[in-house]
Amino acid sequence: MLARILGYFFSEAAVSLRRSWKVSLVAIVIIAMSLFIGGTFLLLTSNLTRVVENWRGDARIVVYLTADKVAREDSQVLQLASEPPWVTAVEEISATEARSRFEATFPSVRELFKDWKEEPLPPSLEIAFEAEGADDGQLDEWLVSLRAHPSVVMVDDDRDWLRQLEALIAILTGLGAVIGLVLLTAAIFTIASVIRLTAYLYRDEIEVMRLVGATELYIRGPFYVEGVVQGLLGGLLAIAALYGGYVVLNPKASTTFLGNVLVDRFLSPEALVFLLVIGSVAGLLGAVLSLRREELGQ
Amino acid sequence: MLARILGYFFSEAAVSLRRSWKVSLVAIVIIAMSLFIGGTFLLLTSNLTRVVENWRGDARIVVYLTADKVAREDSQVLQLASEPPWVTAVEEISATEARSRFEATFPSVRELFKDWKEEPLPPSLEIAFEAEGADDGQLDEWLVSLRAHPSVVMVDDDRDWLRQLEALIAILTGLGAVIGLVLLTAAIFTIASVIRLTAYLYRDEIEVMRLVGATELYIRGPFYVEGVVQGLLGGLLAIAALYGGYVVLNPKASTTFLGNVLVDRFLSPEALVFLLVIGSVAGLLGAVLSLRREELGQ
Amino acid sequence: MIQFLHVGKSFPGGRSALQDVSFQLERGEFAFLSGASGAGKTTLLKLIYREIEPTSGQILVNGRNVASIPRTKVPFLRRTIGVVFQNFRLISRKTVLENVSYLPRILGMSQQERKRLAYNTLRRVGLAHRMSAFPTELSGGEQQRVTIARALINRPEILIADEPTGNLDPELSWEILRLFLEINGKGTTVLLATHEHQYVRALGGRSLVLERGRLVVDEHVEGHVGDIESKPAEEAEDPIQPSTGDLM
Amino acid sequence: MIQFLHVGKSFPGGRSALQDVSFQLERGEFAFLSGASGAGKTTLLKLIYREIEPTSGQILVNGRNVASIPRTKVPFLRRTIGVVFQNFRLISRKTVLENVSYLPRILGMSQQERKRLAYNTLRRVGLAHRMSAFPTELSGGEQQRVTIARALINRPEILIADEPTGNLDPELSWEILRLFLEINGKGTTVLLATHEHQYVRALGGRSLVLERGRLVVDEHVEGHVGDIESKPAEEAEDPIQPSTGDLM
Ligand SMILES: Nc1ncnc2c1ncn2[C@@H]1O[C@H](COP(=O)(O)OP(=O)(O)OP(=O)(O)O)[C@@H](O)[C@H]1O
Ligand SMILES: Nc1ncnc2c1ncn2[C@@H]1O[C@H](COP(=O)(O)OP(=O)(O)OP(=O)(O)O)[C@@H](O)[C@H]1O
Ligand SMILES: [Mg+2]
Ligand SMILES: [Mg+2]
Repeated sequence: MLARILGYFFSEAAVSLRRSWKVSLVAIVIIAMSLFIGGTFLLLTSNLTRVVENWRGDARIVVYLTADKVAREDSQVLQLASEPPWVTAVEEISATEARSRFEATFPSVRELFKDWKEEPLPPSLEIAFEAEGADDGQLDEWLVSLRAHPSVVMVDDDRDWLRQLEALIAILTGLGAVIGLVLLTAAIFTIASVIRLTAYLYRDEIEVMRLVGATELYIRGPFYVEGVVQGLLGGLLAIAALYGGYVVLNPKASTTFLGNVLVDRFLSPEALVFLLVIGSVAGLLGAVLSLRREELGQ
Repeated sequence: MLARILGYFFSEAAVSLRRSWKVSLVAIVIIAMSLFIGGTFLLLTSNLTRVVENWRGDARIVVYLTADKVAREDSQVLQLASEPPWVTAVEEISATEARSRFEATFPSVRELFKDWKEEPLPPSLEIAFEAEGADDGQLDEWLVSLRAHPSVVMVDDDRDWLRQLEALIAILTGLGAVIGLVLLTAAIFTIASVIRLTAYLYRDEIEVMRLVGATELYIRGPFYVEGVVQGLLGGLLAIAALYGGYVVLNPKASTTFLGNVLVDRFLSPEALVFLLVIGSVAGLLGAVLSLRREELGQ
Repeated sequence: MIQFLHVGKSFPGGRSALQDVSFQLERGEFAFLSGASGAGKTTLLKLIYREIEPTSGQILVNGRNVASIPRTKVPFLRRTIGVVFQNFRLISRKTVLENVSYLPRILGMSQQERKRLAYNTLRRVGLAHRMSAFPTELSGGEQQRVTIARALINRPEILIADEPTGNLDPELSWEILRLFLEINGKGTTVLLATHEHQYVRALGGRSLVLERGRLVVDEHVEGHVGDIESKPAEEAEDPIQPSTGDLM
Repeated sequence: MIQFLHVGKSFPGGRSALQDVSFQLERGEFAFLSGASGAGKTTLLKLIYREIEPTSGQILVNGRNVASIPRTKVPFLRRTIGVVFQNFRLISRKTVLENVSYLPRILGMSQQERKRLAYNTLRRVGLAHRMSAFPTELSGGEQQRVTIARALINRPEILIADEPTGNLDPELSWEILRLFLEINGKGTTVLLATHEHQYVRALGGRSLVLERGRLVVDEHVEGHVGDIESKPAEEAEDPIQPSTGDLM
């Protein structure tokens, strides 16, 4: 019984798609366009999020040591620094290394240090840690004990910067979500509009079916299936277009930092499935919305 | 004669818009959505471009001086620095000022300088210039003469950085143009699709007009006017939505650097007119495209 | 059984199309509904299969109050009623075969069965050779006959025919009427709206006449059955144009 | 003047609707075109105002070869021909008034003139009181009369009427025929496709009969004008239902 009805829906939808392929094509292309725009954002934000995640992993606490520290004291500091379970790595940076790093970062001022006899920068320890592992209280306590150590000049806590970065990510994610949602709503609305126009186009046909004794199930089923199929085809088209765009842009983009950040990797399989699902759901939703108002009787 | 025909077009279009307002609304909202998306990009890129332009204006050449320079020599350098016509301003930065600036920029390392007796940074001259005023040859020559001066330690030329920034702007502008063009094409296609569906919806009507003896001018005119009016209304709706979004987002965005950069100012009147024109042209184009294939006879 | 009890129908604009119409048709009756253009014939018929609802009065079809049937059950009422619409109402994106066999299809009949049934029904109206044509490729009279075939295919309990011969030549018209009589003979109640007074005179049966929305005549007319038998033979040898060969 | 020279028409599917049709109608003639359903009447008429083009042969209308008229000039041909379409073809988004006065409007007639003209024409078909209704709010016969009014409003040189009384009661039908006769009397060539043999017998005139796409009869029939005059009086006092008051 169910198989028969589904068979009916699919064959009716297939016949309709074939006989009115021009109208269907319009619907499919509009769905594809909506999903293409949405997918572009998905591509950009997913790459951006990935980059930001990397930055987050790079966050460090830097402990500057007095230049005249003795080895024993140093290893004491080292132990203090490595103690907490959330610390994942501690790297020792000598004064020489600190200077060469600084010079590498700011090549334009390297000449400033040329004539100095003593090293301009102190040696330091860079501590990598898992931000999730520690609560703020424990971390602060530990920082205080580090700062109190006599051979420590200063502790530079990346967390301030990290917090700002996290706020930025939150804003970006929020903005992305808002833009994505707006675009998705726009896409669904567009699709619904097109399907509503299509249903309007076939309103006489629908009315005849009703008058001849078809139940709503039989009238709407094929339109729903048609909506889903159009959505799926639209999704596939959008993915093809996105991939095309990615292949064309990627080699050019990778020559610049920003481009590299934005279009480094293509969408994950999950994201692709997500696009297809969104397309189908939008197609279905469009069909449901557009047929909702088609009430009995006129 | 022309007035009569135009009057006919407008009154027919008005009647049609009124009697089929549901279908028209769908078309208008789709146009509005396309323009809204396009407008959002316009808003973001115009703000971004403005910020980048400001940065470009801030580009400086920094001349680091020896710490033990005498006043006479200094004024000699000062004169050499101010000489070329493209130099717009020369600011003297004393060693103390340089340090306080550095500390303000990198507050986390301020403790490093605490115990130093001599100033860690040399005094300098910051030279603002018009990049357009000088050709590269003249500028390079001048830089060489500055570097040769005995009391100059080093000359830091922002132009390297500026060139990179300009490349970045070019990429961004290109990207914006490409995305904008894609979106605009998408919008026009969407609009054309909707108008084609609408024309398809009214194909019987159009055929009757033909059979009764109407020339193409009389048949198409009202549809063209309808397309333009729908495009205009869609444009107005998009501007309203953009302004609404701007008003809502602006106070929130201004608390973050990025937000501030992106939604600082609303679109210029020219940009608004541009959106309206695009809307009308798209509406007209949609009507033209959709009626193009409606050939005589069937 | 169709029963109208003081039925009135006014359209939104305030136009009254029917006023205080009461009559009763028994199961298996053959009735003519006549009246001038705009008298309310189509309106009356639409009320029976609930395309529209009355503004006053009650309508009973097979003992059920049509107005009180829940919306989701209306299709089941309609499946028992075959309707020949005045304006045909064919689905232009479906072929003749698909149009005619639409109801059998959703009732679950197999494709082969459906095709056989549609072929037989279309043959009765002389259109078996046009099964794969689309309605727009048919002449006016051919479209009308497709509509008739669609109304008959499911052997409805009630047949409602609104001006079913308006686009047919007299020979074909008589043939269609003979078809209706035959179906009526098998138990189907027939209600036929028509302008052709001659049909009533020839066939006889119940005659309902509307005048500006009021039922002014409700009588039984004696038919001259000879007319039906002689009429077509008089003017054409083979009333139904033979199919031009290309079947199925 | 309408002239067909060995005209043939086959449709894309390969169906031949007309074969080797030749005849000539003089200016001011009144001709009947009859034939069974599907004989090719509508196809023949469509060729005259170039809704379709012939696959062979030549068609001359007022001395011009219809097939060779450039596309942009076709509207001007059509403006001289009033057509009553078999399937009405009213614009459903326009009111009766707008439908009827569409051509006068694009010809630049003032609104007042148009309204007066439309009112007078609609009055002739008994529909002056429904001027602001939309086609979907009209009965079948009312829609048909709107179509007739639209064909007549511009005093065409040629009137083509395809089954114009299929949805009208006999009284109204005779009234419409009388209208056509009157217009014919003022010089309009009339070509009327119909199934009603009685019209030909009563009115007389040129009679063309099609059979499966071939012209099998082309003769002049003597009319019994008494029939026309007596027919309506016999059966109805006032053939055209009076308008119910609410004019304009
Ligand atoms: N939807 C509607 N809105 C307003 N008036 C309507 C509507 N439908 C029908 N009418 C009016 O109701 C009256 C009766 O219409 P109906 O279609 O029942 O006539 P009819 O007897 O079938 O006429 P015909 O023989 O011409 O088909 C007509 O005057 C018509 O104009
Ligand atoms: N577009 C088309 N494609 C294919 N065949 C067609 C097309 N239009 C008409 N025909 C066929 O051509 C033949 C003549 O059609 P036409 O409409 O001229 O008949 P008619 O004489 O007007 O009949 P009726 O009295 O039923 O209106 C019919 O068999 C019809 O099926
Ligand atoms: Mg009717
Ligand atoms: Mg015909």
